[in-house]
Amino acid sequence: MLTRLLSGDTPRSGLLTALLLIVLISLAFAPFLFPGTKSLETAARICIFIVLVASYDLLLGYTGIVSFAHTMFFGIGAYGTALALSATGPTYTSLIWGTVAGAVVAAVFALIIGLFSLRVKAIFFAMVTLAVASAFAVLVSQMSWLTGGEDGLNYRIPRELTPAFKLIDEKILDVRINGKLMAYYLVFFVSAILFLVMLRIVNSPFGRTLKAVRDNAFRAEAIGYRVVWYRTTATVLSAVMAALAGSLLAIWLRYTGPATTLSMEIMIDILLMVVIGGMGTLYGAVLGATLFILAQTYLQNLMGVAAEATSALPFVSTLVAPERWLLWLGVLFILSVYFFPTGIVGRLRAGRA
Amino acid sequence: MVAKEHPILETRDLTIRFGGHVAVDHVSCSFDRGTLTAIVGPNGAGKTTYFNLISGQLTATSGSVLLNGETITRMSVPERTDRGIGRAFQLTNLFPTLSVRENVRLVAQAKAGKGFDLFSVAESHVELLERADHVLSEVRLIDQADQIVSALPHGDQRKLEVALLIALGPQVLMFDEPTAGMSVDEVPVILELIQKLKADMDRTILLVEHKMDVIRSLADRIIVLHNGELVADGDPAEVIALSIVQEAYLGKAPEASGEAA
Amino acid sequence: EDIKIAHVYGKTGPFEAYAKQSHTGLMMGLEYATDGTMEVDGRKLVVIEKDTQLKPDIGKAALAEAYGDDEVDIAVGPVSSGVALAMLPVAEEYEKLLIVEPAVADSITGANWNRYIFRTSRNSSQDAISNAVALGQEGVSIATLAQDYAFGRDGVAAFKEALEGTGAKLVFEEYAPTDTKDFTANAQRVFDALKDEPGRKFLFVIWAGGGNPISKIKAMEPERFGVEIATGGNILAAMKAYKELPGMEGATYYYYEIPKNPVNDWLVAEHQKRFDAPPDFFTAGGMSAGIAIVEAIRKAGSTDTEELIAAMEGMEFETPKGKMVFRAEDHQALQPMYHFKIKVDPDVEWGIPELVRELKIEDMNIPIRNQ
Amino acid sequence: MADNLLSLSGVHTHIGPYHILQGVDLTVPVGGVTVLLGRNGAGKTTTLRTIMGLWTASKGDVRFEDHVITRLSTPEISRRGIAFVPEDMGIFTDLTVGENMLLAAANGPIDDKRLAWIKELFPPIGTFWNSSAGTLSGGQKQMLSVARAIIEPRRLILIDEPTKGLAPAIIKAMTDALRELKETDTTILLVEQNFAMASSIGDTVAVMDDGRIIHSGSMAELAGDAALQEKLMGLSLEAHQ
Amino acid sequence: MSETSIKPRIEKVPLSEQFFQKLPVMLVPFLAVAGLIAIGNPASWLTLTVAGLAMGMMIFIMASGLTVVFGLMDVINFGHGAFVAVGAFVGFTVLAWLAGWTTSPSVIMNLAAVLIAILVAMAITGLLGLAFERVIVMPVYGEHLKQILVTMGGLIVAQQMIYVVWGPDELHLSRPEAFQGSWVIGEAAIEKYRLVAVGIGLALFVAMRHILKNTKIGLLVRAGVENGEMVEALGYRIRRLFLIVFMTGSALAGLGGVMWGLYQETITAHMGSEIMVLVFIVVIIGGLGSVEGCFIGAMLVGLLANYTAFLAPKVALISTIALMVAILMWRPQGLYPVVKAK
Ligand SMILES: Nc1ncnc2c1ncn2[C@@H]1O[C@H](COP(=O)(O)OP(=O)(O)OP(=O)(O)O)[C@@H](O)[C@H]1O
Ligand SMILES: Nc1ncnc2c1ncn2[C@@H]1O[C@H](COP(=O)(O)OP(=O)(O)OP(=O)(O)O)[C@@H](O)[C@H]1O
Ligand SMILES: [Mg+2]
Ligand SMILES: [Mg+2]
Repeated sequence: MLTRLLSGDTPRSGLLTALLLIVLISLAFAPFLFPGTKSLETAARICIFIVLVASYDLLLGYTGIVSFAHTMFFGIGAYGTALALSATGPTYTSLIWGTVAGAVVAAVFALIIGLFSLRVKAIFFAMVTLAVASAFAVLVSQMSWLTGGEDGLNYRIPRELTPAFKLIDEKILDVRINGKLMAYYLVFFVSAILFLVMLRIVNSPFGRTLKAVRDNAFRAEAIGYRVVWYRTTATVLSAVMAALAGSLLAIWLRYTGPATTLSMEIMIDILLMVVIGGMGTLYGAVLGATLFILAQTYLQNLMGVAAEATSALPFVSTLVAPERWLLWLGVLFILSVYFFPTGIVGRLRAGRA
Repeated sequence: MVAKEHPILETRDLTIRFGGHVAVDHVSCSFDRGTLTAIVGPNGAGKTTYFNLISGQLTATSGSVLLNGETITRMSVPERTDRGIGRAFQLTNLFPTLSVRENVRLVAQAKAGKGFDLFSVAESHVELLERADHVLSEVRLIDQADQIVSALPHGDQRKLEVALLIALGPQVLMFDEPTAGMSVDEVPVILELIQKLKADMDRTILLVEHKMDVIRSLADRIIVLHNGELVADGDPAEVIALSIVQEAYLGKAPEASGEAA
Repeated sequence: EDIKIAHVYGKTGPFEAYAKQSHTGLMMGLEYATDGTMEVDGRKLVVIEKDTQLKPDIGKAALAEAYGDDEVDIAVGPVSSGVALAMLPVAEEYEKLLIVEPAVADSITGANWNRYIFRTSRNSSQDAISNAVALGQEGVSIATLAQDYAFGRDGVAAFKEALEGTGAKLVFEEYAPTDTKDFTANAQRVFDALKDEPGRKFLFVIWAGGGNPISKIKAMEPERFGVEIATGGNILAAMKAYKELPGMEGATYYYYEIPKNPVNDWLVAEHQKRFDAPPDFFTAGGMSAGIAIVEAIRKAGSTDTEELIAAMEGMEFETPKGKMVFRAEDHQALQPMYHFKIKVDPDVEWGIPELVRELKIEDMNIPIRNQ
Repeated sequence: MADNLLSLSGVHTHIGPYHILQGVDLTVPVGGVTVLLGRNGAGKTTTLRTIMGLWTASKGDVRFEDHVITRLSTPEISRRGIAFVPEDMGIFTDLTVGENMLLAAANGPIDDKRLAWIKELFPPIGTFWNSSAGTLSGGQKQMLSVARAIIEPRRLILIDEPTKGLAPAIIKAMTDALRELKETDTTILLVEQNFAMASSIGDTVAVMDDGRIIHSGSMAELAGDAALQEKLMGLSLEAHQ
Repeated sequence: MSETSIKPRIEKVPLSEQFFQKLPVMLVPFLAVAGLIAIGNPASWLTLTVAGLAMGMMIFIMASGLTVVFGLMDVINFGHGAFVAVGAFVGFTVLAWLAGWTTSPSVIMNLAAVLIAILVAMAITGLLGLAFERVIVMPVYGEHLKQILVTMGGLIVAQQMIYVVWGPDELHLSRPEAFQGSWVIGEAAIEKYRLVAVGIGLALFVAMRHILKNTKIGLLVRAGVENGEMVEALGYRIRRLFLIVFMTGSALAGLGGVMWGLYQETITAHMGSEIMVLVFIVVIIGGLGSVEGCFIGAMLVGLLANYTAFLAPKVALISTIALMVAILMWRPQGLYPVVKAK
């Protein structure tokens, strides 16, 4: 049963299984295990990014396509939901049609871009998507009458998903059972389902073919696979998944703007999460996203402590000042690529042998 | 049946030009079902290019390729594969990070047309796995089935090339120097496989080889390419005896002929 | 019990410099207003800092964390308007006050406003209107150049509105993408539009952040067509570029030598003493916010949100810019602005905005946009 | 021994965790052709790469002209006058044939006389001088690889299976070329599967198996001794299965 | 000697095809003429054209280092933008020291100051390139994805170090006296500084072309990327060569940084990464590794941006990307690919 749920793709390493279980349990019971707004924010972010990163891995790890336009799809999904909610009010109908519309638009865009990849080489494709994504971001910021421009959109979501809605009056385990909690579990369960769907896709005959295309597209053609269609389908699937993740973010944040969805920075974060976790395995997305977001959220706090401890040393203390957390994130970038060349999952699985 | 009237494969005035260089020059030739034709010729004569034109890696400048009487000249590689053309490559060309079994399974999957099956688990298609294992035992690679291809010795990789072709089960099989770079003791294994293919199935085989003893033992017919042109075609013994083959290919004639262009 | 204040602002990211000023100002404002005790009514003031990283989602989470986990009484911030807009609903949700400083977007106290929002910084309209008042005279022709996004377009719209009735004529609006590197084409279009106009001709530039076009347009010698460049004030570092523009006119929000009042005197002296540099734009803003908080708590006599709102609506308080008033309708702090003209002094690193005229609160008709 | 240009004594080479060469002793006399035989995976290529410094021996010494070169870097080894024709041909496919040749002449401009000789040996070199080397046929690439190694006079040439994929006529041409080189005071260490070719040009021979030299001696002796051939080949066949 | 003759049939390549090969060179004049027709007013056209060409030159200077490193060494260096920024900061620091020279009315003194600033900036960014290559890039040769990540990491670290060294404020510096203002010809204004940029850009172009055409360096680097072992076996020290090329690329970024900084007059730690997308586009339009292509691409981008910004400002935003897409549809490898894209 469990293996069927995982599409037969078990973690294949004791430590990995343990880590994944810890992540799963922590996320499933996050509101109760780690009470507080910040930790709930972090947990929701992790859920959403697991889906986003996994959808990117579908493209990068399984199909071997480097694209910088993934945040564009993420953004399209988020804006779809956001626009529907702000235009037609906080109803479930608008939430759903906004989400669907976002996914459809993302699919159409992905189809066009995917077909373009027919013409150019991988590295050019990467650069083209980079340019397209940056143009898209500018476009969004210019069409402020629709998108709110740089300022983004603030909107309401159905009342049952907001803190104002109290499900029951008493607290359970000292936690308020309110709409926020509902919203979190919506994010959690949808993310879990999307993840399982992707796990199924990568273990399907289609997913296997993607790996073959990645390994040797030339030969894949010669045994009868129409490579372009596989690549394009993978691009579209991955875009739709990213768009759905975007919709989740839009619902969770009740805000959508370029900085939360379209920025190059997020794109790089996604890349790093995939690589840290391990490309070509969706479990890598889980670990990569979890670790990275934890680091991103708590590194600054940590550095605050370090800065105080070293305040006597003039140069060192400026280097570890919380303002310089990006510096250390950059260092982390470099180090993680060195130390996890095959990602955490690769390392754990190799360690098993 | 209409198909019976046609040779299984035919090329008519097949030509390809790279810049100004005519690599295959108006080659017209047809191949019958159940035959093994050896293609010989000096290095750079256009043998691999001819294969590429038939299987679709290259598209002809002019001329046409017909399979069972149907023109396939402008078709893409997968389309031709679907219609029954399969080939092995001169330089080994596999899926290096996948296992041996997965390599063959992918071919079986392609043949079964299941590539776009998105929501079933690949491992649940038992028939594909069985097919893969069957082919692997045929080529005596079943013991290495779980190895990753890139870790496989050279000879076994060549065998796997052949295995992929068998799993694909095309009407036309093309081998490009299957024994190149293989030590003396490995050669017979491959030859035996090709022999078996020829005997077991009613297939058409095209074979590029430089080793004359191999050709003698396998071929029903030899065609000779030279500077992209088809210069000889016929019974092995006769063709080998031709002076152009002796001179330009085997280098047997005493006097030197001409210098570089 | 301590009074907890959260300063939620973009400590890291491209606006790091603004952020530093803002924080220094806030702390100095609290210090000034409490005479250095950092206590109000016997309760200690504790300031918690949170970084938005200039990202709206993180800003939102940080504010929620401040209200929810740290249980602060009042929050101040942020630098960027986009982040501010995302933060507004959080204040409403937690029913706690947010004093916006120094984000400028009109919609913060306009369309997206809620009753928990106050703002000490000026808004875009105040900027635009003060400039319109400074430049607008009978017989003047003006073209605008602004960034092609909401901030630029709103700014021009407000400027245009304010220009009506001054007798000046807005002849051309040019918009350039925010990441424009080469302004030759834009300048050429502006020159083509202005060159045949009679009278004094201004090109008014509204540009926020980097990539400022002024010096590039100046290099094309607009004098040829009798075109003068005008723009608002800026932080000191950016006003170094004004050294090339002696005589340029415009209206600014703050320059440390302009306001004459005890608060500013203290700020300039203390800042010079502590940091060996004069206070800047956002230092003044931060200080205003600090003073506003202390005054409000004193006036309300508690940190209860409703009491604070009641106390602050219409509240007048002294800042480095003189008297400010929280307008009851939209909680925007009305404040004076300064019409300046650039003077160049070789010993000063930047172009010095010399006061031409103080634009008093009553000189400017700032529209209320939250209805 | 002064008349040995190259000698390996007790060379061990590891690739990652694998112990590939397990004590190779090999001598290459000055001025002749030494042929290295052995089944697939015996370690022939690894031996050549170890000499060239592309793998580093973990134990034992490689001597060249009485200098120990075991730990020198590849460029340094090359500059001592050793050329290398790798198993995979090592063609620069992005470059033209001419550019490939130009790079091979590391010590100055190409000597026209020598180039003319090479073009005569391998006509495609001339014909396709300005074509991208990646588009050459398999055999043409092999010719280019050998041509690069002989564009400048060298003391020693290491050649790894130069005849694979070559038409019989070209194999003959190649054999002749190697013979001619031998005349010009160039020593050759040749790895070959084609025993007919190897025996026609080799002076001395060494047979490898499992990372060791299992036989060495003169080529004439091996060529003439069917029993010995049988023994060596049989051994390798057995070892293979 | 040989007993075989291989005389492949070589036919003449049709003239139309040959013309097609040469076509890209014609694009720039073609675009300029099209611009003149569309704009109509010659004075406006001249102003825009010179400005566009100069902009193109500055982009070319910044892109040249990238195309060498990216095209020849197959290293995608996202850190290039950081070198541009560092170059600008170093250059500004030097110019600030030489304030006496830059404010002097003597053209010679002005030039000397700028030259010194450029040299110091190039030296520093070159050294930075050395560290970058050794520490960050070397372990990931041949792995694009990891290159993107580590160089992106390097970019962040370098930008943050600019904050540590120069503080978070943007830096402002006026151009030396001699380079301020414009020459006015009729109604057209030609900025002096832009002409300087054109001069430096042209000189760089000629020098690079010369080096790459007349020495083995370009060939060696390309060969080394494909098969480093073989290049070593031919006797070349490829590691050292890579290092030198990388340092040169970084130094060129430093040069670009000073030029760009003097154009912008206000510099920030992010200035380099902001312009990187444009620089990448130029490199791609030109074809990997091609100095000529990069040069033509940069001029096309510069001109087109100015023309469209004048004629139809709304379109300006996407004009560059449209140009790139159009060129890639026409020539999937860029105008003059030296290196095949993988
Ligand atoms: N893509 C290409 N571009 C340009 N020329 C090519 C291309 N492919 C092949 N050629 C040329 O066509 C000719 C024929 O090459 P081909 O590979 O068909 O020879 P071959 O007969 O298979 O030789 P070999 O026995 O050496 O493998 C060669 O001269 C080669 O340079
Ligand atoms: N890079 C490598 N990593 C791991 N093992 C290797 C590597 N290269 C070679 N080997 C192993 O070393 C052994 C010797 O290989 P080598 O290539 O030297 O054989 P060879 O005698 O040249 O064979 P062939 O005739 O097939 O070329 C083989 O078992 C091979 O699998
Ligand atoms: Mg061939
Ligand atoms: Mg070998």
